[in-house]
Amino acid sequence: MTSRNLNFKHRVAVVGAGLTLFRRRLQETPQELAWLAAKQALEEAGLTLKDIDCVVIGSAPDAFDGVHMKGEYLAEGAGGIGKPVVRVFVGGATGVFVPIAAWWHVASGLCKRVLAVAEEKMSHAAKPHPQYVFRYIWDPIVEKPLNPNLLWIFAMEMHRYMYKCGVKKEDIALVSVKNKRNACGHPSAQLCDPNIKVEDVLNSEVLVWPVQRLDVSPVSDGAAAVVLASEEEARRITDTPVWIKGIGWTLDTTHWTNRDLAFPEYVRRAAEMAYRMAGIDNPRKQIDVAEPYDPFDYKELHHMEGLGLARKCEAPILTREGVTQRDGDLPINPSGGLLGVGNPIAAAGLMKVAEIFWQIRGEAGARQVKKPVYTGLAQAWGDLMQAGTVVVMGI
Amino acid sequence: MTKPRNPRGTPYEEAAFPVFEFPVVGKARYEYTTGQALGRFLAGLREGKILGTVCKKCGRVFVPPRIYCSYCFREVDEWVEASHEGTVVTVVASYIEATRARAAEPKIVGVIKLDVPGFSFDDHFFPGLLHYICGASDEDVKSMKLFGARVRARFKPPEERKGSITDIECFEVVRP
Amino acid sequence: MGVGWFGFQPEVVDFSFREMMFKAAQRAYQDAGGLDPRRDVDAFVSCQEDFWEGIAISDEFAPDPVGGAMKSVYTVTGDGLQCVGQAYMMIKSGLFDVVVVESHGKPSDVVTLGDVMYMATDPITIRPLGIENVHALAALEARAYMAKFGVSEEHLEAVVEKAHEAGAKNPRASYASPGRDRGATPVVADPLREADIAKFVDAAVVVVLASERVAREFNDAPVWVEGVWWSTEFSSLEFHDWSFPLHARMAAEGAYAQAKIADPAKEVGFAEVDNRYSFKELQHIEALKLAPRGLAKEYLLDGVFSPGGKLPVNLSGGALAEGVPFEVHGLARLSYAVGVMRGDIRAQVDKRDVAVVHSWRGIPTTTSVVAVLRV
Amino acid sequence: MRRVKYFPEVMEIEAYVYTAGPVGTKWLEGLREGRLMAAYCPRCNKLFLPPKMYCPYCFGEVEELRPIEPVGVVESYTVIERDFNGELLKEKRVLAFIKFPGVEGGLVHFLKTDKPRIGMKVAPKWREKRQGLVTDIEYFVEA
Repeated sequence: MTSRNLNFKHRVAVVGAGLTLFRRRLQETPQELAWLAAKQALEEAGLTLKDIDCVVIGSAPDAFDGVHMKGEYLAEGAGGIGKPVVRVFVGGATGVFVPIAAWWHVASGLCKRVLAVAEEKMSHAAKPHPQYVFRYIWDPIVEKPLNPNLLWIFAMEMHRYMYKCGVKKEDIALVSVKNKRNACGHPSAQLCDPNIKVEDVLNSEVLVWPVQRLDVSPVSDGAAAVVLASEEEARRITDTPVWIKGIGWTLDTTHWTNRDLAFPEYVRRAAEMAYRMAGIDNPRKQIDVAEPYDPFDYKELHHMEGLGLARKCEAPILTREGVTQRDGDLPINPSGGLLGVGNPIAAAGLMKVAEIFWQIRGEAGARQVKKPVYTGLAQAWGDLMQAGTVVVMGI
Repeated sequence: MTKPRNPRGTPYEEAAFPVFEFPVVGKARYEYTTGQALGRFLAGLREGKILGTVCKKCGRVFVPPRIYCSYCFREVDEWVEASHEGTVVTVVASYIEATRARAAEPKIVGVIKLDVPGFSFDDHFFPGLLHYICGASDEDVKSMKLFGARVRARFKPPEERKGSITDIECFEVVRP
Repeated sequence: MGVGWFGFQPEVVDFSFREMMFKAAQRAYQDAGGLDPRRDVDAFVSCQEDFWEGIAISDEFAPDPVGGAMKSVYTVTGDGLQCVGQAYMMIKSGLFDVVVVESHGKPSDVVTLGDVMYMATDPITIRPLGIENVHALAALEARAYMAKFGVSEEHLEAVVEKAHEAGAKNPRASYASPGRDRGATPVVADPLREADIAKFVDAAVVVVLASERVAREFNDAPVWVEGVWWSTEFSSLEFHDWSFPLHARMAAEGAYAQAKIADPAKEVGFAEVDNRYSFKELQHIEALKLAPRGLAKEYLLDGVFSPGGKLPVNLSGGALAEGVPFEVHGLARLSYAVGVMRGDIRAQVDKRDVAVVHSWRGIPTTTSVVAVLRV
Repeated sequence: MRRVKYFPEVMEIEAYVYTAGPVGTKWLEGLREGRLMAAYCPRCNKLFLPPKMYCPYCFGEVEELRPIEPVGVVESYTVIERDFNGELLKEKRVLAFIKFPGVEGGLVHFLKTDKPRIGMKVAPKWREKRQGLVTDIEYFVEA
């Protein structure tokens, strides 16, 4: 897309964000969770629903909430009452895709103020276990008859990565430890543990080797929301808008058994698209803080490499050296990520966007990273290890 | 000032109040049309063959097969029979079932890069299947000994095959 | 810029949904002037729903059949026309020049379609009732509309008759049976009889949209999307207007405003609207301001909306004749309109330069999309 | 070699367990006690059904439920004769949308009557054993 016109009609800013608690089970209906997050985002932006032109919803499989056409069902709680509403979907990568779709709602000039909401209520799929729902993400003809557990594919990717890069489980566990400790500063967090140690991760229940229980993010209910606005509107709403500088996403082939899993090429392509738009040529230097998707601890490392924040096989070394801590040179997942805050799928991705928003505004409180933040990045990942979504934000 | 300020939600452990339980057994049943490519692939399995398709433009071989080349966006040119042998590219040991219950015994599963006579493949794109690996233990997974191991498809006896990926019982290790 | 379709048969036996997508995409790229999706397309949008597919996270299967592997592909869980709306915005943003919209539906693969549709209702207030037939919710709307505006079964008969007559000339209208006697079909949920309810059909449609600059490079006779807008009224049926589809009205107002159409009844040459229930055609005609509220029934009997009439509606026969291919429906309406506008389809219509197309997502949704096309 | 044309699958779990949220739960508890209530939004000064913790008209928070007169008016109805697959039902069923005076929204529920009509006044027939579901009202009957 080198020939593209990068002088967009409208710059787009984030002007407010909101979250619910992330918990294993929440009593609120999916509509009400969406409302809680949307309401908080509107309040933070100093707006009411009347000010909103368009609504973008993100939610992962309908099979969790147990409602077919979940976007239609959620619309009301997300503020989609007599408004244009669209629900976008790229599996686990949906959370970060929501602001991407919201971006063109504004950049096209068709909407001025957009409410972007992501929700997931996994606890509805209670019997036998929410994890069972993931059985239906496999190819129904050539894979599902083998009765797979979702963790298989991730374990396969993790193991391939360990094999190709010579990474030890101890090094990967450091990510889980960091994120679960970071989460203690997050008011929404489901799994804060200030005292967790590498041994705890290594001694936790083995699920699908090499994945153990503390390598994985939990099952969660929750919602997140952000408000986006055109430049003119953003300046009217706030003195400190945070600009969306770059968007990018890529889907690799469906056929994951046909490709190498050691490196997330789809994340690299997505990042390249976003970097080109944002004018970033050296992400390691130009990105001050990042929230790569961490449903598994190895995924944070994997994605850092895909995003060009580390060279291939280098992320574990940076982690061991403390570079990715909140006070490090490249803070990664200061929110606590999915491993710490929780993983209501789409909502978790949008939580990362909210985190970057608050980090850039200096509003992350106990979670604020030590170095000054001008530019940040949020990324999510999904489908059959094939989707990468990236948003670059800055002042 | 830490954002988010007072995020809300009402956590609960056990539902002690009115809830609606909606059984979904049998409510979402499907009969997938297998189509040209997988229809023939499944029929091949029934006959003890692993079939794939070839795009002559880029030289890729697709197992599982499709009628189009994912990379050149054109119809594939021909069918090809893959060897029953292949190489393990990644492998894991599953201690849980799909339901999240503990499994009685660990299951070894992996991705097998298949040999196709007359073609050679690198690590980036190859005909490959997800399947069980037999003749190996979870220790062989943990030691990474199985990476690169040679395996061969063990088919069920012809009368038990029904045109399903499970017509192959597993891929058996022939040379670690 | 290009349109391709495949299927429109009650049951496509020989091809999987992925193969149908591929076939439709091939035709669309050909139609667009020999487009190479691997080189010329910036992004792909697929409109589908998980429970229609029987696959959770069904967007996994979107990229390969349309040439989108390792490119920017995503899914909208909505009607195909909503994808057109997204593509329109993407192109307007300046970041994308060529966006491909895809939708496929294979209702014949779903064994328990009624149960699946019922799963879209509210789990607290409606689901526990165990309503035997989800079409009953449409019947509630039908009666509310008919009682309020004095619409009688005679009008529904006229809609059904017109759909089958028109559909007889549409080769992909598998269900068209001219002379079908609505009164002879059984009552399902009164006032709806079997003939008032569209059947389902397997289909895939792919549409290529491009910026003006690129469209002119590939194609000398593109059809322009002048406006496209969508709207959701309420999620809860209890709050929505049972007698009139306000969502369609809001969507139409948005689309007309973009297309600078002040008097649709005068400016629009013909329309393709959702008629998955016969009464819906009348409602949607009124919502789209092609007739004043409550008067569509009279215009209908006067032949205004018939082929060759002053403002033909559903020259294709609509969903009653073609069937409902899930989320493909809006693209089915669009592709037919494009065919008529380009002259590929010979239809009895005088004014082919401006068309309006509409889709609704069916029970129990309150979402409509409207697009205005011009040549 | 004959192609395999179909592959059967079910997409199912054992059961979904839905919760009704803080306001909805109170409402269902009311039903269990044989009481019909509506949510009250203090900003709009509106009662509405079904209840939610947000007001669908002003998007503000809703905490209060108020009892309403359990006499509704049929706004629309249908007599269901066949199921989704076209099979005749053993017994025709009347489904209605019922509004309550002074309350926005309403309820979709069954009616027990041979002569349904729009504008008909109806009242709930409560079940003996109630568990906190909309089906604690077995159906509505002419009031």
